Amino acid sequence: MDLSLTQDDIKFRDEVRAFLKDAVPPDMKRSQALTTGFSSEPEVAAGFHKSLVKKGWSVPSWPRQYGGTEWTPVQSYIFDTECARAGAPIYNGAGQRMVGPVLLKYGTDAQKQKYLPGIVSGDDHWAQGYSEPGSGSDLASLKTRAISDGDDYIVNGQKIWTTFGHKSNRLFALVRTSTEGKRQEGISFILLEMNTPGITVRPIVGNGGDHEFNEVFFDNVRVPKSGRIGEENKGWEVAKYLLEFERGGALQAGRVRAQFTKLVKLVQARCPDDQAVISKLAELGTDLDAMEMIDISTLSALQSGANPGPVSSLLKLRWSQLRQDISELAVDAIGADALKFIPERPLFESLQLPPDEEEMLTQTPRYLNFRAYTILGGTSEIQTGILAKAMLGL
Amino acid sequence: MDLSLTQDDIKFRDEVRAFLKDAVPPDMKRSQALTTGFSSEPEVAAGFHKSLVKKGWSVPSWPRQYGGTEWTPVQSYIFDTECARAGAPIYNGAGQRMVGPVLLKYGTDAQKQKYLPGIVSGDDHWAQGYSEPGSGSDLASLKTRAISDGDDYIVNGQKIWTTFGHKSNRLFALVRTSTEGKRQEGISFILLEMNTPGITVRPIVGNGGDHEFNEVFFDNVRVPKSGRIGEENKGWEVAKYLLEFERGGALQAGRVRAQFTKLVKLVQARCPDDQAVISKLAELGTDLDAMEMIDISTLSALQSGANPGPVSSLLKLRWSQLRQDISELAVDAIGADALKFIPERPLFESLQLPPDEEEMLTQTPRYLNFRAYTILGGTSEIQTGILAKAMLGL
Amino acid sequence: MDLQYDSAHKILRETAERFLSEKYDFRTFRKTVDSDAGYSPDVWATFAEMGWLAMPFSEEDGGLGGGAVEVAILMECFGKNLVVEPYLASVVLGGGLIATLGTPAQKAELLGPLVEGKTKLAFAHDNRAPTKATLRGNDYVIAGAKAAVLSAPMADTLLVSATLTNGTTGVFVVPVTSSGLVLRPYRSVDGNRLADIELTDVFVPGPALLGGNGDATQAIAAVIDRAIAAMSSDAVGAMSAMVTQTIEYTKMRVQFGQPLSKFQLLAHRMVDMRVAEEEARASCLLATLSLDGPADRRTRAVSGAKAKIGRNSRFVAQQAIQTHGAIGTTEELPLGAFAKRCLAYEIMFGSTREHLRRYSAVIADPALASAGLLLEPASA
Amino acid sequence: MDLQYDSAHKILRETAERFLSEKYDFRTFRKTVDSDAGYSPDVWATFAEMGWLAMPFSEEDGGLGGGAVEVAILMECFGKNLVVEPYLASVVLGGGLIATLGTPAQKAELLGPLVEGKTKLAFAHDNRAPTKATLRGNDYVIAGAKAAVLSAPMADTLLVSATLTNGTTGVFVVPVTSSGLVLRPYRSVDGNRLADIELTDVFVPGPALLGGNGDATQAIAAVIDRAIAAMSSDAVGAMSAMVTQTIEYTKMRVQFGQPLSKFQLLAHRMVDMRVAEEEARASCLLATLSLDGPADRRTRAVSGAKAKIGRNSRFVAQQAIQTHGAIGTTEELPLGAFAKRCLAYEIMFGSTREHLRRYSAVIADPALASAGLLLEPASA
Repeated sequence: MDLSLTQDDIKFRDEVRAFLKDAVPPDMKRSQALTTGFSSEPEVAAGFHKSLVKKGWSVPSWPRQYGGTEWTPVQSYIFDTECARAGAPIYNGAGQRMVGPVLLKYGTDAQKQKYLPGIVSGDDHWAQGYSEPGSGSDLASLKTRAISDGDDYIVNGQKIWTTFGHKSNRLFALVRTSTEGKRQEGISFILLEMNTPGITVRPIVGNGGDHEFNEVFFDNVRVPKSGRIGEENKGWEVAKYLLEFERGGALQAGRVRAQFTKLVKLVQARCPDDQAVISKLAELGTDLDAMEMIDISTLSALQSGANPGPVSSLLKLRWSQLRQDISELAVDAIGADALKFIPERPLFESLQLPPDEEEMLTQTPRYLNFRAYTILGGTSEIQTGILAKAMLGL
Repeated sequence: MDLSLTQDDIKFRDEVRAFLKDAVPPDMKRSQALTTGFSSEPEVAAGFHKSLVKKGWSVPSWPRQYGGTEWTPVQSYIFDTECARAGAPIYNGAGQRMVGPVLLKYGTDAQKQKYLPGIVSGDDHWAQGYSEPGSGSDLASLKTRAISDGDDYIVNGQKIWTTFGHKSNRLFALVRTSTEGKRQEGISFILLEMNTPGITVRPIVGNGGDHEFNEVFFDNVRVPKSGRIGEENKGWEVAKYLLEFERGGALQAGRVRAQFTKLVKLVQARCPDDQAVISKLAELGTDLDAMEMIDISTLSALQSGANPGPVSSLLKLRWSQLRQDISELAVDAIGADALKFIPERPLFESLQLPPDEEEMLTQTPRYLNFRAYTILGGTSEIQTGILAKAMLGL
Repeated sequence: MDLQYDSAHKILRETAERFLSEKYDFRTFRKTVDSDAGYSPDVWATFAEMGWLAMPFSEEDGGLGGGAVEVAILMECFGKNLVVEPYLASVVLGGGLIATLGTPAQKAELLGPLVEGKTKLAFAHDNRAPTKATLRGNDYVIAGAKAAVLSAPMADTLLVSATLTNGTTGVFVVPVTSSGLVLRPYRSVDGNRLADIELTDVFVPGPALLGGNGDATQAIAAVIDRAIAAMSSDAVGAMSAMVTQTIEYTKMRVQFGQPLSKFQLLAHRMVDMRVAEEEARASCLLATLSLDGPADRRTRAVSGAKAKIGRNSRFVAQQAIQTHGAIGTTEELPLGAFAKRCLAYEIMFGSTREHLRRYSAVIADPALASAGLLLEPASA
Repeated sequence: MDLQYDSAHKILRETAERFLSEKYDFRTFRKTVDSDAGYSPDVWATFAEMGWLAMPFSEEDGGLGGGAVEVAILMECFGKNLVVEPYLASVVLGGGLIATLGTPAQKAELLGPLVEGKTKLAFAHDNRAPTKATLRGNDYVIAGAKAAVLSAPMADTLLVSATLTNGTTGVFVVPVTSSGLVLRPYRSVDGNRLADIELTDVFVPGPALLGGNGDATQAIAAVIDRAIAAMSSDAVGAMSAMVTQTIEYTKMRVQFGQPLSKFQLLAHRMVDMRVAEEEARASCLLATLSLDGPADRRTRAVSGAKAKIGRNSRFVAQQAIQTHGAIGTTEELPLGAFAKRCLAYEIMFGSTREHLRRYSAVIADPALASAGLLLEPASA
């Protein structure tokens, strides 16, 4: 047993580093560093996506025939970690990480041909229509109705938490096509164009001042049945498959470590003698090390073809908590500077200050927004409930 | 609104202090300081009780005609606080605080005459027989059976957590006299002599090494019905009345502050530069101040005849937590000295060391034993459940 | 010892709660925060009419003779209703300094218009750069810089602390329109307005120095402690609102076929929140009742309250958000504004950590650590 | 990168678990703890037969050539089964020092009997008073005092660290029967035996100094880190037992008509406990795999593990007790012994706070803080 990368892994890492050096120029890095929400502004991410496309790395997790790279799990991990270290934009993964894998598994050939290329190229921006105001953790209670009308569905209802719904041209959604039987058995998975008549988008501003989420209203929206993925009323299976990607998805240690490293520097610059902060910082470091070891153990299991077990909920619990804890300690570390609040967004446009002053102004919004980490993508309570069954047999 | 005592209160306090100066001689104080369990050894407490009897203060909460003092709530609070400051023994209150009030409310004249004087004088030592191995938080599920046989009951079964059962001559117990109807409706409250044939006592040693608790087994134990308090099958009402005294009982800030003060001195002596400990100590100080203010608010309400509301569960939650937290920080403060463990009890007999070294040896046993504070007398989970109903209306 | 609110207290609380719940809803808060002024002149005028601006001043100074308890009652209501009017800066800090330090003439001149709602004050104290006042003829010349002056953007008059040539500290009455005075206003995370201030040779007449030439350091410390106690009541009000709104939300929100409030985990969490609120309230009352007592007791009570309420309010805010789920992380509900108000509370006038250190320093005296909270009679 | 246990590892674990669950139950533990010897000679002899005492030594030294992973597997089993045999003191610390520092002759002389179970070692390192060794003729004279020497009461031979006249540190082989050596044995909270030791002009021959005259400081630090890693595995074993026993208890214990495990609050708490255990296990594995790596990485991993496992094991112990209710606070169940074992873990070889400080010091280097846990290939 050992923690050493192979020479090939090192070669790959160096290739990624070389790529990122060009693909993440200083102003893009600044934009990303001044992003206080979860994803980068699409216009910032688009530039990065272009470089990925050029390099052939825009959909690495997909099979090679559809533009993927077929990296080993370790290579994917190295790529994610290096992106985080380099401060690369975090592009909304609804295309590559959510609807893409669903299309690859459940889509018809026609659907694959129609939708996959736009994801690879970055021309299409996808948004997710899962949650509804009354259906959060209890997703299967969703009510948005799709009534069959010849070759189309007529959709009425409402979705919420639609990330960048206001900057997307496509939407995948769960809709109710039947009210009979078990709640899970009347749900279908459909694809929509955001410019279809009857769709309206209302912004929801986060408590940190960022607009990423939206409500999407459907008023007699006509959607061709050709955009349905999988069979009618069998959307729940598709939805669960997608949630595996959303929930378990990425191993996050790289991103968390990048956030932690910034905090280490912040503490050294701002309160190097405050033992309470230093001590909490060290605790978070040990939390992170433990979490990264679980990441790497998972990776090792994947690499050797073993089953990593019900670890994705455990990792979600831990990384969401850690990202919050780090953002919280950052606010504590900067003291009175945490009071000042700039409501305008994006900050990389509204600010023109020395870099360290600009950084101060991101801490409070980030702390406030990051409260959502333990809620979105399956709340900590839901993850804990899953683990009670899977890990404890309760 | 103000926090000032009256001149009369100050006079009373000074009287208490003068009394305690004589009633708690140095070796008694040492014995108490080296007590790592919850109550003092009966032989230590007995000496203190004698002084109380002489002063007429052995059952202060009772009506004057039975030997009580009819102190105001503030006077009772002052008395308790001063006892804690003086390091007076904590005598097992099963007589004065539990069975006494029950007798006063539900006892016949004959029962009062028979049992009350022994409590006042301290000649009788009472133990409590409520919990059973299968009935902890869910007390009403108790199974110890009392079958009517003429003027007697024949009792079979088992009780647990009987504090100083091995040093008591009397026991009050809840027994099942009927298995029909609701579980609560077949319970009776009876008094037993511990030397009745068929009673055996098995010690239970706490994780800190102290023997205070016992299991008590009943094998065809014959108990006269004249020792039943209240009607047959109506013991649950009596039990609940008693639990009010056990659970809500005393305002604890005085005792907790005495414990806290020792910790302040310990930290100053042992790790005056350890910011992590100092900072936690200060947090505990603020916790204690808040709790003491709730105590005093409750006192103020009682004093003015107002209803203090469902505060006893809240106070139990907080003081039990605080006593644990203080004992925990004490272990942290003494570092490697917390490792050494003397299994012999009582420590005041087995130790002959300089006072500060003796004190070190109490910290770990106390930390270990004090885990029971959030369990005994109604677990924190039960108290929280009570508050969910009473305070939140859930 | 008496901790029972009397009927005058109860009437004050009911009046304030009724007025604010009718006139100061969440929409009013948001409109006011987003307005240029950052406060509502109409509401402020009503505060004057209600007598609230006169509350803490003695009757001879034109006030109502209320004490810390009355201010606490108002502040708790302000916290509960997200009031962003500059009461703390203008009445508690500004007015408090004048009432403490001012000569009869200064009190008459400055407190009258304050109480009538005609002028608003702000206290510029924390130095960004050393601030000095030098006597030049009959005038003082003040130079320096101040940080994060609460409600300065809507104040007419600043009270500026400065070091005099003899090394003592004085407080000067400085109109915001003074030449050489530059304000850089900005928003606080909770929607209040602050300003950083630069003073470049600002001339004020000799009588602008509050009181005589005595050192104002102790008076300033006492008034700041008074402000911290008042602000603590505000935070308790905000906590109370968050707890209540969370309970109500969980009773109404159904998931998996039952209201969230039926989930044991959430019920117990909400008890913990309510208990944290009750602790904060108790801690705050201790601070309020200790303002006129011995200095070490005052420090223990005020810094203790700031540290304890800082910690508990953070806990309550985070749990309230988590229990609400996604909607709790947005600006859609008042919850987010309460959470930000508590965050601002934690940061202003010394962080939780700083006050914990101040508390540590006073309880290092075992006599104080062992002393309970009940006091000897004042005459004893 | 490979974190998969291979089949030899799995066999070792299964063998150890089978043997201990058959031969070392709770009653054995209590009997052993209460015995005069404080360990079981029979069990120790079996450990020798199983090859466990030979595990970490190279084949040329008469060992099995196992590494830190093999020791970790054994220690986790020991923790899970409350083994109080002196493996850590004798094999990991004592044997480890000899294997690291000893000359071939010393290794041959000392490791053979150790591996065969004929002698037991203890490492006397923490000074109660400065401990010095002075060359007098061909002998060293050692004087000083040592604190809390683990398993010294059952050791035949002590390894005593002392400052040489040139200021460097050496480790001396000192038979417990040496004249001038006084042991004051006592019990640790977890039932282990310790001794404070006084050395009054203890004479040992020149070859009793392990190795040559090189400074042993680095080697001692490395061996102590190795012991901390091993002890961390023990703690993880104890945590694992507590979590499992709590889950089993709540499935069996019925209150208010249903098993405790059905109460959402307790189910979620037990998930938190299991997660804390998994974190501890991960942290421990990091320490185990970092023992032969670069020094700053080793420090980060070992002190990080000590701090993290100290914190998590306390959480698990406290929650396990609370969830068991009153019976959990007694000596009736193994639970109490596990909780005390974890408490002893926290205290020995530097407290959680001390290791947190050591961890802080190394991550103050941003290069290390930002470095992930995966390493460059050894040859790179």
